[in-house]
Amino acid sequence: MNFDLSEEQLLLQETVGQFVANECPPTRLRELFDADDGFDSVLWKGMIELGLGGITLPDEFGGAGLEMLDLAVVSEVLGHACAPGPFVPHSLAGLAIALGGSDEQKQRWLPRLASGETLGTVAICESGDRWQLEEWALAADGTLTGEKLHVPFASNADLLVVGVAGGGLVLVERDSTGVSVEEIDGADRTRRLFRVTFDGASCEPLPEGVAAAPRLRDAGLVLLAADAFGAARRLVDMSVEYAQTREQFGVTIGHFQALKHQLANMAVEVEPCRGLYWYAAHAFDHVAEEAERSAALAKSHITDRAMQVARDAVEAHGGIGFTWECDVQIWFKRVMFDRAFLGAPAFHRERAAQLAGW
Amino acid sequence: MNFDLSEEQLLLQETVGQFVANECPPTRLRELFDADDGFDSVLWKGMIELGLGGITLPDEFGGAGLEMLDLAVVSEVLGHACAPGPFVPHSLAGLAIALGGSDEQKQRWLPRLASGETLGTVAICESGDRWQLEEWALAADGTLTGEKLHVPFASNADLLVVGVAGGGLVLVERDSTGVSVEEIDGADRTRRLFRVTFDGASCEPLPEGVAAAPRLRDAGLVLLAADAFGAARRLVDMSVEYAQTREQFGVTIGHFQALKHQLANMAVEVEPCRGLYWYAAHAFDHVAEEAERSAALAKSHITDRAMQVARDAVEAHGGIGFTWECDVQIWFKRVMFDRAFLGAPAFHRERAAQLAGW
Amino acid sequence: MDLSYGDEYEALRGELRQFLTRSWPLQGEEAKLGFPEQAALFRKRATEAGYLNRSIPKRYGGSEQPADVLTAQVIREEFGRAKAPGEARGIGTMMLVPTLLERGEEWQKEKWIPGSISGEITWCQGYSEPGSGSDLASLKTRGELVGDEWVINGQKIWTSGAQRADFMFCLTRTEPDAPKHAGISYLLIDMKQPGVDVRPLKQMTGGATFNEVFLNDVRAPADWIVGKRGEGWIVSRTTLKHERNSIGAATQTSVIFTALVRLAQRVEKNGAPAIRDPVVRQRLATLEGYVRAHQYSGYYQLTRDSKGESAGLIPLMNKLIGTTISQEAGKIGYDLVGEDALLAAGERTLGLMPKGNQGWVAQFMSSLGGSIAGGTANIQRNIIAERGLGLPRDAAADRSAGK
Amino acid sequence: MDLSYGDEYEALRGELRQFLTRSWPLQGEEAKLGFPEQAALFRKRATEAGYLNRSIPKRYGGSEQPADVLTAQVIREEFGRAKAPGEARGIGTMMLVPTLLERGEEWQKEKWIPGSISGEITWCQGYSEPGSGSDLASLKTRGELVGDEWVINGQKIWTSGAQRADFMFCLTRTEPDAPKHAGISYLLIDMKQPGVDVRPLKQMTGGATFNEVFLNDVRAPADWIVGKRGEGWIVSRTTLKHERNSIGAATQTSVIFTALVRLAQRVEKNGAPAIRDPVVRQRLATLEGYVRAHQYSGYYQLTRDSKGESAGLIPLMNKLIGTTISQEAGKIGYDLVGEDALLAAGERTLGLMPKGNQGWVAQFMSSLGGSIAGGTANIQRNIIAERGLGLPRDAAADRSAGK
Repeated sequence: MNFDLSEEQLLLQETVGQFVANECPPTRLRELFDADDGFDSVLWKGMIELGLGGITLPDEFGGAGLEMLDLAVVSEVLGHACAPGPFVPHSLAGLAIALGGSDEQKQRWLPRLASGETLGTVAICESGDRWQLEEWALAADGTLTGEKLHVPFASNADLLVVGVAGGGLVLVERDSTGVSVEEIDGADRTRRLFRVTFDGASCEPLPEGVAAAPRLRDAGLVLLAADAFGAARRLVDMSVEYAQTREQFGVTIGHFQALKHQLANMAVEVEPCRGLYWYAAHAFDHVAEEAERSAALAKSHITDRAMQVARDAVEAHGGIGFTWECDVQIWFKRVMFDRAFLGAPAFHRERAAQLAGW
Repeated sequence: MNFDLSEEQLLLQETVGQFVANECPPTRLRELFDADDGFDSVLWKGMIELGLGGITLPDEFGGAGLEMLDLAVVSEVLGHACAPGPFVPHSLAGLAIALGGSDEQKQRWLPRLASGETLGTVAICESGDRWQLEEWALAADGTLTGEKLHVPFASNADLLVVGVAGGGLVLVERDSTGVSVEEIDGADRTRRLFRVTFDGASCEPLPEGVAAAPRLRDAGLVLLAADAFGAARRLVDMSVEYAQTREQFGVTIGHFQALKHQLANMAVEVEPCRGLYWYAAHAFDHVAEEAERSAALAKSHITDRAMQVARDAVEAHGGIGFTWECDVQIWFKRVMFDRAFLGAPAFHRERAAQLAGW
Repeated sequence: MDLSYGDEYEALRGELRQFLTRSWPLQGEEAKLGFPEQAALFRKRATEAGYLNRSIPKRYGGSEQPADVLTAQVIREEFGRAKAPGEARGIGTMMLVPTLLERGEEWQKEKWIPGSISGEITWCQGYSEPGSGSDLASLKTRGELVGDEWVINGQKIWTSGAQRADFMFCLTRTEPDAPKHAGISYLLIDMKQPGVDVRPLKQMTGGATFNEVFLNDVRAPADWIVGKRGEGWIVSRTTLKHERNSIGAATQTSVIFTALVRLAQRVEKNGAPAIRDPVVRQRLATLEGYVRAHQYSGYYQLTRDSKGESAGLIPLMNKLIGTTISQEAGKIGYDLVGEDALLAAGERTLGLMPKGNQGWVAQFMSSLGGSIAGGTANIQRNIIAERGLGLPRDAAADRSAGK
Repeated sequence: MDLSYGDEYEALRGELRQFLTRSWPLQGEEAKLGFPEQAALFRKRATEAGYLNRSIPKRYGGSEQPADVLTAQVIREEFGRAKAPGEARGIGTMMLVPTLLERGEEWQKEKWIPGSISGEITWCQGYSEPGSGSDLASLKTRGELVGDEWVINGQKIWTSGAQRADFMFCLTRTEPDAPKHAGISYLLIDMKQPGVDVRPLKQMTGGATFNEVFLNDVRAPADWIVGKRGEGWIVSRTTLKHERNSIGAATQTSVIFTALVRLAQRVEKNGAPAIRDPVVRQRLATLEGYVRAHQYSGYYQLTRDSKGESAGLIPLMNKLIGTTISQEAGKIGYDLVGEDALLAAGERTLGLMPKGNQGWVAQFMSSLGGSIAGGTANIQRNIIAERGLGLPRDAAADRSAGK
């Protein structure tokens, strides 16, 4: 029985955590949050240099050949720091090609994705909250015509993995003819979203895309859950710290029992969630029959808990918590993204019910 | 604009409240709760003498000719005192005959019900949580054969108003051949429940029973909501009183902010509910198009709030709250009855949604 | 129980309708004026007719009518129906005018009340400071009497409308050596002077309802003080028996609920209107229980007020109940907007209906403000527990004698 | 991450299965004995084999094995699978034996430990009193040394198993003039003597798990004291590093959840299994998130314990989480039983699965006990806030130095 991270995983978390703490402290984060262009190429390059571009990609293609759990523990750290950037969509794009691409596609793209030469992202949402492979209606008949919503960092990406009708995946190079992108007014400005319009754009199917798409979904669910867990932990810590420093009535407000209990309740909601995403990530690689359902439960439970904790954190900060200048709002919106992207908690709970045969 | 009780209604509440406080103080209540036979004929006689047997029955038949709101405010007082007895089912039986009976039936039964000579009750639940007139399957073909569940005080009652297939109502005299009763192990021992088995029992239809049955249901929903509101108010008061007297760490526990806030939250859940049952009772007589939906909302909201407050009251009393000897459990079970009888909150919420055309 | 207002009030309603038909909107040349001018003209006439500013003596520009909450409610209803301008809103009429009426010098009343109720003079409130929220009496803004002027230095926060305001009523520490609550004076400050620096405070929704106001050597004449030196805390706590709109909050929650139902009818879930979804129906009906309970509590309070009787715990609870409903509506609405839950908050001015899906994102966030603004939810609970239920005061609250 | 136990432990599992196949159930003549005798016989053999009472020295009847949480877990699993008796349960082995091991005199250990772990001697705990719950140190039961005997008078409450118990370990105020926490001694009392009056305390479910114990001039030899006079508070707080079952609570919540799913599959709603109802499905899946999080937290704690490392906040939270899950399961179950929600609570012994619909009524009630028994939910939250999050102590808690 070893339900814990390995030394290597803890080291990975520490390394990445240290890196983002140095390279993207709250002051820098705030600049990026408020900036017109939210993509920090220096920060992303740093992450790539740490090897975050290809954690789960096979060694032979320049990846680290690690597992979903390794990827997810990094996602937690990035959520904890609210680090801006395309880590999740880039990782998913690589995974999609690794799982669904031809040898030739792998050889062409994976080394570039791992090295950061190519920035990848995923285009998997269609209007009407249609994130699921069964719901994709964009037809790939040699070329693509139509649109995808909420594509992270599409304007910076080089390569798009696009979900198409029939549940398959195709590759589209962003600078090809017939591809245009337009920024969407997203809440989470650490992960900018775009509408991508295809007008006869050329695309290249992943031969095993239909098999890869559900894996792509499960991986996404796990990574978002991990990100939300990290963000929620940070929100608890921020609230506790505020209660320890803010004074009213001559004492720090952390003396007031009602607030203490609210903070304790927040911690109780968040702390036990760790294992949910760990297990879902573990199952992704090692327990095939539980992978899909564990991912659905982890995403729905953790992002829902994190959202409520984010609301509680605003209240715990009093008036200042409700302002743009308080960091809480940045993490709040991070959690909004994690909760809504790939479909809301209730949707995945219903999936979990179906998968259990209920 | 007069959204308040009249002087007469306040006086009625005070009179009844005083009467139950004198005749059924907690010591007596406890005796009755624990007794094998939970029907206190003296207490019931006293209520009858106060005129509670026929509040809404027409003057000409010995009733007080008052309205549903008058009946409901009494129900609140009885819930507040947790007064044992058949007030609700007896009132409903009278109402059913007044609304659905022939002149002859009214002349025969209403004066006796108003005077307490006859004790009435209602048999409206069938196995499978089937309380609704649309769900009744017991066929009345001149005689009755089958069973009804959860008939309050059936062993003491003289007259049963029974819901039958087709949504109509029939009268059955309890001592007629083919009627047998058996006590059910109910939680709320202030309102004893029985299984009534009919084996070719003779019955007499109410000619307007099909029209009366939905009114019977709405009246029942209002009276249970009122009872639960009274009980919930009492549970809040008991909890506050306990917090003001119980000492720990050298102070009354009411000094602890966490408990104070829990008590405040309980009060906030209960206090605004008053108007919900008032309005539903008012609508019963005066706003036909809102009567049904208001009753459904009042019952579902108030009994749900009251049940949670009852749970909170147990916790607010600490260990002692969990014991049989603490009065909280008696009110807790009163609320269980109010919440479950005639169908659970979620059921009536769905009805409210349908009635709104949602 | 009678949900109509009775003959007397229905007669008033008739009068009001006639008056309003005659008087609003303005006709002819007057209709060409700008809205503020039209509103001022109309308010003047409505006040002369005895319909507005009823608690204000005639000599200060009011109509000086006997207090009656039902009359006030009928007037509000009919003015609302006719979309006619009601009494000038804002912190000036809500707080400064009643305070002046009760505590002000005669010349102060004459100088400021008429313009405030006509809407020509606008005010902002200078109470909270960055370090003084729940514990307001710990405020640090200093006022020093130099010659015949107060010289004021400090920082105020959560100041709505500070850009537009002509004046600020400002709690200021003028007696630094006195005990906490006894060292504060209630000063009036001209906002249009050097040294007053208003900076909008952006909210998490992106909007900016509030401001920070920096006061650097700001001046006020020595007699621009309400009450005596050191009495500011008590002056600011003045509770006036004026006609209060006790069902306003409940009306607001009903409006939000109606908007939420429309949203559920508009958006789709699983290929059908979301309102057909069993989970959504349960959530809406559950919330409706709270909304109606709140609404009826408003009627009850109005009735009791009109009889001069107490509505018990209800007045202490209104804010907390309104906040709970508004937050739950925000959560349900947010869950209904599908992938638009990824979007930034849209227009959602406090007190108005959410507009479109991004309006519901804004409702999801801005409803949190209810737990914070004007006394946090925890302070509301303290008040309910202590004043309402009679539980003992907090040790910490004891330190703040004035609360 | 590896959810298996590794080769070493799988080898142990093999050994255990062989042992258990050989040893349980008993064969031949032994199989004719009563269950308690069979269990005692088996426990003795399992202890000799090194599988039970591993933290107890051999001279007191234990098997004196090196502490290892994973070994303990594998043993529990295999004994559970074989339905073989595990270590004697109860408050004696859980609390008294570890306390004696750390604080007792040699003769006390010899006298009481062997019988306690074999199950021949049973104990009850005399801590809480009617006036002393959260504030346990305010207890009033008096012990006076008269000659060579303690004479004890007072009343204890929430005493499980007092009818069956041979002895009570009892916190007693022996130094009335000493400060609150310093006036208490840890005495051992023979329950089978005049003056001990055990009265069952009926719970709201109708069952009686607890008792009140009245002590009237009850006697104990002068040396039936653990620790010195006045050290009772500290003795009772002795925390021993023995093998703790850190995943027991999570296993229990999983069991209840499984039972709840079965209930939802068994009962009907709108003419179909209730588990097909969208609202029920959402509630179950939401609860499952909590259940799994709790379960994985148990694995995590077990792993950390086995490495001698801390699992952070998790150990402080287990009880509160378990209670929340158990209460929510009770509410969902109660909503599923339809009209049986009117019925009295049925059989629902704490720690066992609810039986039938009335079992779920019992679960609905008895789950409330979790917020109360062994430290209220509010005290749990205090502990999490103070020890876990590092927030300041309550003024009130400060008065109770020992808590």
